[in-house]
Amino acid sequence: MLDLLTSGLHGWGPQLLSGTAMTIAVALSSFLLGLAFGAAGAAAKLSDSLVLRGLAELYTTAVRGVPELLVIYLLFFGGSGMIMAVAGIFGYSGYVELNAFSIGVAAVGLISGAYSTEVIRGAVKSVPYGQIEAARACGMGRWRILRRVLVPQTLRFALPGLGNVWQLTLKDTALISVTALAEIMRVAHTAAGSTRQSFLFYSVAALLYLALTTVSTTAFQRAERYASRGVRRA
Amino acid sequence: MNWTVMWDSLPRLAAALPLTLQLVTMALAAGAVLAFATALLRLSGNRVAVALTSTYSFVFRGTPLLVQIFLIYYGLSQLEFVRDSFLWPVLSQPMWCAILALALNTGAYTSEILRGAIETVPQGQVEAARACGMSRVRMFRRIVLPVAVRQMLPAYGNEVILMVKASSLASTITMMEITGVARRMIAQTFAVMEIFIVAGILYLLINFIATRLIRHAEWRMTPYLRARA
Amino acid sequence: MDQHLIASVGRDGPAHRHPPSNPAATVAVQADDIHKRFGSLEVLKGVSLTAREGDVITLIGSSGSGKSTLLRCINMLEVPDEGRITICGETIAMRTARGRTLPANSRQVDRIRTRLGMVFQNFNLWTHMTVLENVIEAPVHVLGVPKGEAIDLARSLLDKVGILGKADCYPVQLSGGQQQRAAIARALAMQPKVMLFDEPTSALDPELVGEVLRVIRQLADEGRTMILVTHEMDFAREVSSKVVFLHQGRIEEEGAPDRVLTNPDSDRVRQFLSRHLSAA
Amino acid sequence: MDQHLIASVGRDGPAHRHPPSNPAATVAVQADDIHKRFGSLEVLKGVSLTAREGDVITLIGSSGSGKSTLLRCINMLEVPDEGRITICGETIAMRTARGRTLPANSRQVDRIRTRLGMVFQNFNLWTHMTVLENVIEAPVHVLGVPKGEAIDLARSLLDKVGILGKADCYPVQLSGGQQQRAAIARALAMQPKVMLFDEPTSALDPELVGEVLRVIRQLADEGRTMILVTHEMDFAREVSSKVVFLHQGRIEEEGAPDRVLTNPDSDRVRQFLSRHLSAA
Amino acid sequence: AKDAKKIRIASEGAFAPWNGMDSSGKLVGFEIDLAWDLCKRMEADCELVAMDWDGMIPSLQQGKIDAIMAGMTITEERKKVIAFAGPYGTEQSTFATLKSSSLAGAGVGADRVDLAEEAAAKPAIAKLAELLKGRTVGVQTSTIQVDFLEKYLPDVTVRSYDKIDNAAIDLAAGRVDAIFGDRSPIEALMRATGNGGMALFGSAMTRGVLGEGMGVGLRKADAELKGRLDKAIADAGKDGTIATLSQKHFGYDVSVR
Ligand SMILES: Nc1ncnc2c1ncn2[C@@H]1O[C@H](COP(=O)(O)OP(=O)(O)OP(=O)(O)O)[C@@H](O)[C@H]1O
Ligand SMILES: Nc1ncnc2c1ncn2[C@@H]1O[C@H](COP(=O)(O)OP(=O)(O)OP(=O)(O)O)[C@@H](O)[C@H]1O
Ligand SMILES: [Mg+2]
Ligand SMILES: [Mg+2]
Repeated sequence: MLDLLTSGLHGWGPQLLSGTAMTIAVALSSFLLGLAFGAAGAAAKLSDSLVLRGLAELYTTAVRGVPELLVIYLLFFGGSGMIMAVAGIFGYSGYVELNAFSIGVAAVGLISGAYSTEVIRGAVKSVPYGQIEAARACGMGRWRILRRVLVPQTLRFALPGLGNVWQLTLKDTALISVTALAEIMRVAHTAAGSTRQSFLFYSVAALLYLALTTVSTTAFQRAERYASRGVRRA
Repeated sequence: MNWTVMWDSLPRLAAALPLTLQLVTMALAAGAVLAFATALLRLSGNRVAVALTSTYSFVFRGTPLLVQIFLIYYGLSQLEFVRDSFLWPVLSQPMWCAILALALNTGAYTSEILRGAIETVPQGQVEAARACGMSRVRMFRRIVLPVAVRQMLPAYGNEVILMVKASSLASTITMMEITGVARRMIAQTFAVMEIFIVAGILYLLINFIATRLIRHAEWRMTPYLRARA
Repeated sequence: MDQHLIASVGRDGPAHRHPPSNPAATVAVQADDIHKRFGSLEVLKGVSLTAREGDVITLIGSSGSGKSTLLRCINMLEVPDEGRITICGETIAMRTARGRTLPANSRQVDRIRTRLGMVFQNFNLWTHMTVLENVIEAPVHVLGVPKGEAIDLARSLLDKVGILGKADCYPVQLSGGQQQRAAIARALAMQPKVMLFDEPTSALDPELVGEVLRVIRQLADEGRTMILVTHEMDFAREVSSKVVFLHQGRIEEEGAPDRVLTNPDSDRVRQFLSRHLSAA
Repeated sequence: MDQHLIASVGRDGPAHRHPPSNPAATVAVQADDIHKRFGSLEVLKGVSLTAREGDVITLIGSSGSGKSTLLRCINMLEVPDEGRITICGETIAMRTARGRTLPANSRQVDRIRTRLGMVFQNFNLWTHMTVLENVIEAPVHVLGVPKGEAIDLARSLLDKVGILGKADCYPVQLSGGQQQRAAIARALAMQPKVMLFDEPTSALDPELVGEVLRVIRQLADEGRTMILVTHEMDFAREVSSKVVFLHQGRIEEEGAPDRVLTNPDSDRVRQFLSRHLSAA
Repeated sequence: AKDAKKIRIASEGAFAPWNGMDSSGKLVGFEIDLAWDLCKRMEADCELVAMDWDGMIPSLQQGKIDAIMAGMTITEERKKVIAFAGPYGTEQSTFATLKSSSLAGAGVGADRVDLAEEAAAKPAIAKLAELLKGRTVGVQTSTIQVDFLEKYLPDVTVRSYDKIDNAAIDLAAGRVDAIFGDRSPIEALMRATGNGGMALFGSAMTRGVLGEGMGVGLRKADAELKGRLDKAIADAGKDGTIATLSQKHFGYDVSVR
C-alpha cells in the first residue's frame, strides 16, 4: 500500500511524511506559544495600564498588519543580529546562530499570538459580568479568577475563533520554508520542481493539510462541547 | 539597508495599491454573502444543507489558500468542458479566479466565526423573542444577528486583515498587485528586505485603517457594554 | 388587616376581590394532561388546566414543583412530551419525529405566541437594546404597529410601572426591580389576550407589588386572561379567580383562593401554608 | 399572627426575635459617608452604617433606592466615589488616580472579601460548574481547604437548603428557587465573618423562606454578622437587630425593627409600609 | 560559520536539471555536481544546503550561507547588490507556443541570436516584434526574460508566473499565446506528458539583457573566495568537466563559449 503510494509519487512519500511531521511539530509549538502570547496580549489590552494597552496594541497592529513573510524574514535575518547585540552587551562577542526550528516557531508563534490576542480579548468581553463579580466577591485574586472562571468561560466564546487561528497557524508553517525547514509545502514545491508534476504534488499537499484539519477539527469540536457544558442550546 | 532603493520602489508599489484594494473589497463582500448564506443553511437544520455547508467550510478552511487559487486557476482551465462552458470568459480571467478563490476562502472562515458568535447568544434572549411570537427569521434578524455580529467583530477583524494579506497570493496567478510588483522588483534589484519592508508598510497601512474601522464599529455597536461604567 | 389591604391596593381599582371564574366565558387557555421530562426527571406528570377569558389563575407550590415549566409549556418554550395545549380555541398541532414530540407548524406557534405575553422569572431583557427599544420591539416588528404609536404606548406603559425615567437606559444599568418592571412593560406592550407571569413581583418592594397588583387587576377587568406564578400568598389571594397548587409535577389542589389558601383539603397544602411567614 | 409565625419559624431555633445590637461588641462592618455616582446619577448620597459582631441589619427601601449598590460598595464590587469602608477593624485603603477613586491595594481587597460572603440578587452562579463545584470552588481555591473536607461541608450545606439532590446539576438545569438556594450555599461555604445577602428569598416559596430565616438565625447565633436587603417586611422584622430604610440614596430612618416597621418617624417610611400588602 | 573554512553553498532544489532534488531529499543536478567539483579543486570543505529562493539573498548577506548556486543569472542590476563568480554556464532563452498556433515553427532568420552584438541581432528582434505584436507572452517572474521583453518587445503583453511550468499550463488553456523562458526547463516540459503539444519558435537567444550566464552568488566582501572560485570555474571549463556534466544533465552543452 505504502509502496504503491510512494511509487505513484515517484518515491517522494517518505519525504512528504516527514514534511508532515515537521509541519505538525512547528504548528503545535507555535500555536501553544501563540496562546501564551495571546493570553498575555489580551490581559494587557484589558488592563488599566495605558502603557500595557499601548504595547499590546502596537504588537497586534504591527504583527497582524504586515505580511507574515516579512515577520519571518525580520526574525530570521534580524533575529541573530539582535541576539548578538544583546550578547555583546554582556561581553560575549562571537557569532550566535539560532537554529531554524526555534526561529520558525518563534516567528509563527508571534504571528499566531497576535491573532489569538484579538480572539481572546473578544471572548473575555463576552463573559457575563456577574460571573466575574461572583468570583471577586469571594475574594479570588486576579489570577485565580482568570484560571478558575474567566478561562473556562472564555474558552466557550474563544474556541471557534481559536480554531480559526489554529488553521491559520497550521498553514503559516508553510512560510517558514525560507528558513530551510522541510515542511509539507516546501517538500511539495521541490518535488514539483524536480519532477514537473505540480498538480500531483500540490494536490497531495492539500490532502495532507485536509487530513490534519480533520483531526484538529474533531479535537476542537470535542473541546467546544466540553467548554459548553452547563449551557442550554436552542 | 539601502534607503534609495526603498524610496524609489515606493511609487511603483503604491501604484499597485488599487488592485489590491479591489481584490480585497470584492472578495470580502462576496465572502460575507456566502458566510451568511452558509450560516443560515446550517441553522435551518436541513440535513442536506448542513452536510453541504459543513463540507464547504471544512474543505476551504482545511487547505492552503495557495492551493485553492492554484487549483481554481490552473486546475479548472485544464478541464475541456470548463473551457467550453459559458463560464470560461469569467474563469479565464485571473482577476475573477483570484476573487473567487479569496471569496470562497473568506466565506468559509467567516461562516465559522458567525456560527460561533450565534451560538454564544444567551438562550434567555432567544426565548424572550420566541415568547412574543417572532418567527425564526425575524428573531434571527432582530435579536440573534445584532448580538452575534457585535460579538464576532474582533474575530472578523482578524479575517479582514488576513484577506488583505492573502490577496498577495494573487500574484501567483499573474496579478500584479502589491506583492506581484514587489517580486518583480526584487528579481531586478535583489534588494529583498528593502522592497519587502516597503510592501509591508503598505499592507500595514491598509490593515491599520481596516482595524480602526472595525474597532470603531465595535465601539459604536456596544453601547450596552460601555453602559456599565 | 384585609380591610387595610384592600383600601390600599384598591385605591384606583375596584375595591373587591376578583370574581370567580365565569363558566360561561370562552376558554382562553386549555392544557390537557401535560407531561414533561428532562432526561430521566419527570417534572410534569399530567397536568390539566383551564383558563377562561378574564380568569386570573395563580400557580403556587414549592420550589422545583414545576410551575415555571408548566408556564413555559403553555407557550411552547418547552415542548411537552405528552398532552395538548389549546389557546383561544386553537389547538397547537404536534408531530413526532425520531422519538421527539415537536410542534407540527412553527408558523402556528409563532402566531399563537403573539396572543401570549410572557414575563420571565429572570426577566430576559434584550441586553443590546435600551428599555424603550425592548418594549417597542415586538409591537413594531411582529405586530407591525407604526413606530410612533408603539413608542407612545411604550412610554405610557413605562410610566405605569414607574420607570419612564429609565427608558433610555440599557438593562445592565437597572436595579433588579427596575428590570422586572421593564419586563412587565415589554409583555404588556403586545396587548396579548393571555398573560403569563413567572413571579412578576419577586424583585419588587411592597409598594411596587401593590402597583403591579393594580395593573393586573385592571387587565383582568379588561377581560384579559392571566396565569401567574407567585410565592406571595397575599398577592395570590388578592388577585386570583382560582389558585392551583402544584406538588411534584401534579396538581395537588385547586379552587377559589379563599378556600384553598385558608382551608385546604390537602395536608401538603396545609403544611405549605402553615410555614408561610405571614399566613393570616 | 406573630404567635403563629414564631412558632413555625422558630421550631428548631430559639423562639425569640433577634436581640438588639450589642454596643459592646466589636465593629464588623463600618461604612462611613459612602457616595456613589453612575455618570450624573448620584445613587448613594452619603450613607453611614455600622454593623457589630452578631448584628443582623436589614436594608429596606423602594426599588432603585440604592440598596444593592450599598451592599456592593461594602465589598468593593462598586468602588465608592467617597467614603470609607472598614471590615473587622481593617480600613480599605483607597487612592485616587486620574480623578477616579480606586482601592490602593487589590491584595487587601481580596483578603477582606474572603471574610465577606455575598449572595447576589441575580445569583450569578458559575454556569460552567455544577452546583457542588460552585460551592466548593472558593473554599478549595481561595481558602485552601482540602477538597474532601470542602465537599463534605458543601454537601451538608446543600442538604440544609434542600437541594442536595441537585448537587451534580448545572445551574441552567435548576428552577429559580433552586438557583437561589445554591447561591446561598455557595456564600455560606466560605464561612465568612460577614454575610451580605441581596434579596436572598425573592425566588423562594414561603416554606423555604422559613428555612432560610432559620439558617440566618442560626448564623446570627453563632455570632456572624449579616447585612441583608429584603422586600419582605415580616422577614425583616423577624430576623433583624436593626432595620435601615434607604430612600433616594440616603438613610431615611433606622432603628429597631419593631419601632421602624410599626411606628416609623418618617412619613416616607410610613407611606412605604402602608402600601405593604401584608402590613400588620 | 563556526568552522571558518567550511563554505556553505545554497541551492534551491526545484529547478531541474540545473538543481533538483531526488525523492530522498538530496540535492542533485548540474550545479550540484559542479559545486562538489569546484570544492575539490579549491580543496575546500563544503556543505550544500537546500533553501527557498526567496531566502537566499538575505541569507547570503547575513552570513548564514556563503555562496549561491541556484541558476542565478548574472545581470548588471544584481551586481549592484552581490558579487558573482563565473559564469559557469549559460542558458539559452527560447519561445514556445502550441503546435496548433500560427506562431509554431515561425523563424526569425537566424538560429541563434547573440544580443551582445546588437547590430547582428537587430533584424531578428524586429521580426520577433512583428510576430508577437499585440500578443500575450508568459514568463517566469524574477527572470531576465522579463527584462528582455520589456526592453525589446514593448507591444507584447507580459504575464508573470511563479514558474514557467504554470505559464505552460496557461498556454495550453489559451490564456497566453506564447511562453518565453530558459531552454532546458521548456524542453523538460515538452518531454513531460501533458505539454506535448508545444513547439519552439523564434530562435535561441543569449547574452545582452539576457545576462552573462549563471554565476555563483557571493558577498561583495568575499573577494578572496571569488578569486578562488573564478579560478576553479576557469579550470573546470578548460579541462572539459563542465561540458561533460552538461551533457550528462542537459543532453547539450551549456558551458560559456
Ligand atoms: N451600572 C449602572 N449604571 C448606571 N446606573 C446604575 C447602574 N447600576 C445601578 N444603577 C442605578 O442606580 C440606582 C440604584 O440601583 P440599585 O441596584 O442599588 O437599586 P436597589 O435599591 O437595589 O433596587 P431594587 O430593589 O430594584 O433591586 C437605580 O436607579 C439604577 O438604575
Ligand atoms: N433544562 C432543565 N434540565 C433539567 N432539569 C430541569 C431543567 N429545567 C428545570 N428542571 C428541573 O425541573 C424541576 C422544575 O423546575 P421549574 O423551573 O418548573 O420549578 P419551579 O416550580 O418554577 O420552581 P421555582 O419556584 O424555584 O422557580 C426542577 O427540579 C428543575 O431542577
Ligand atoms: Mg420557577
Ligand atoms: Mg437591588
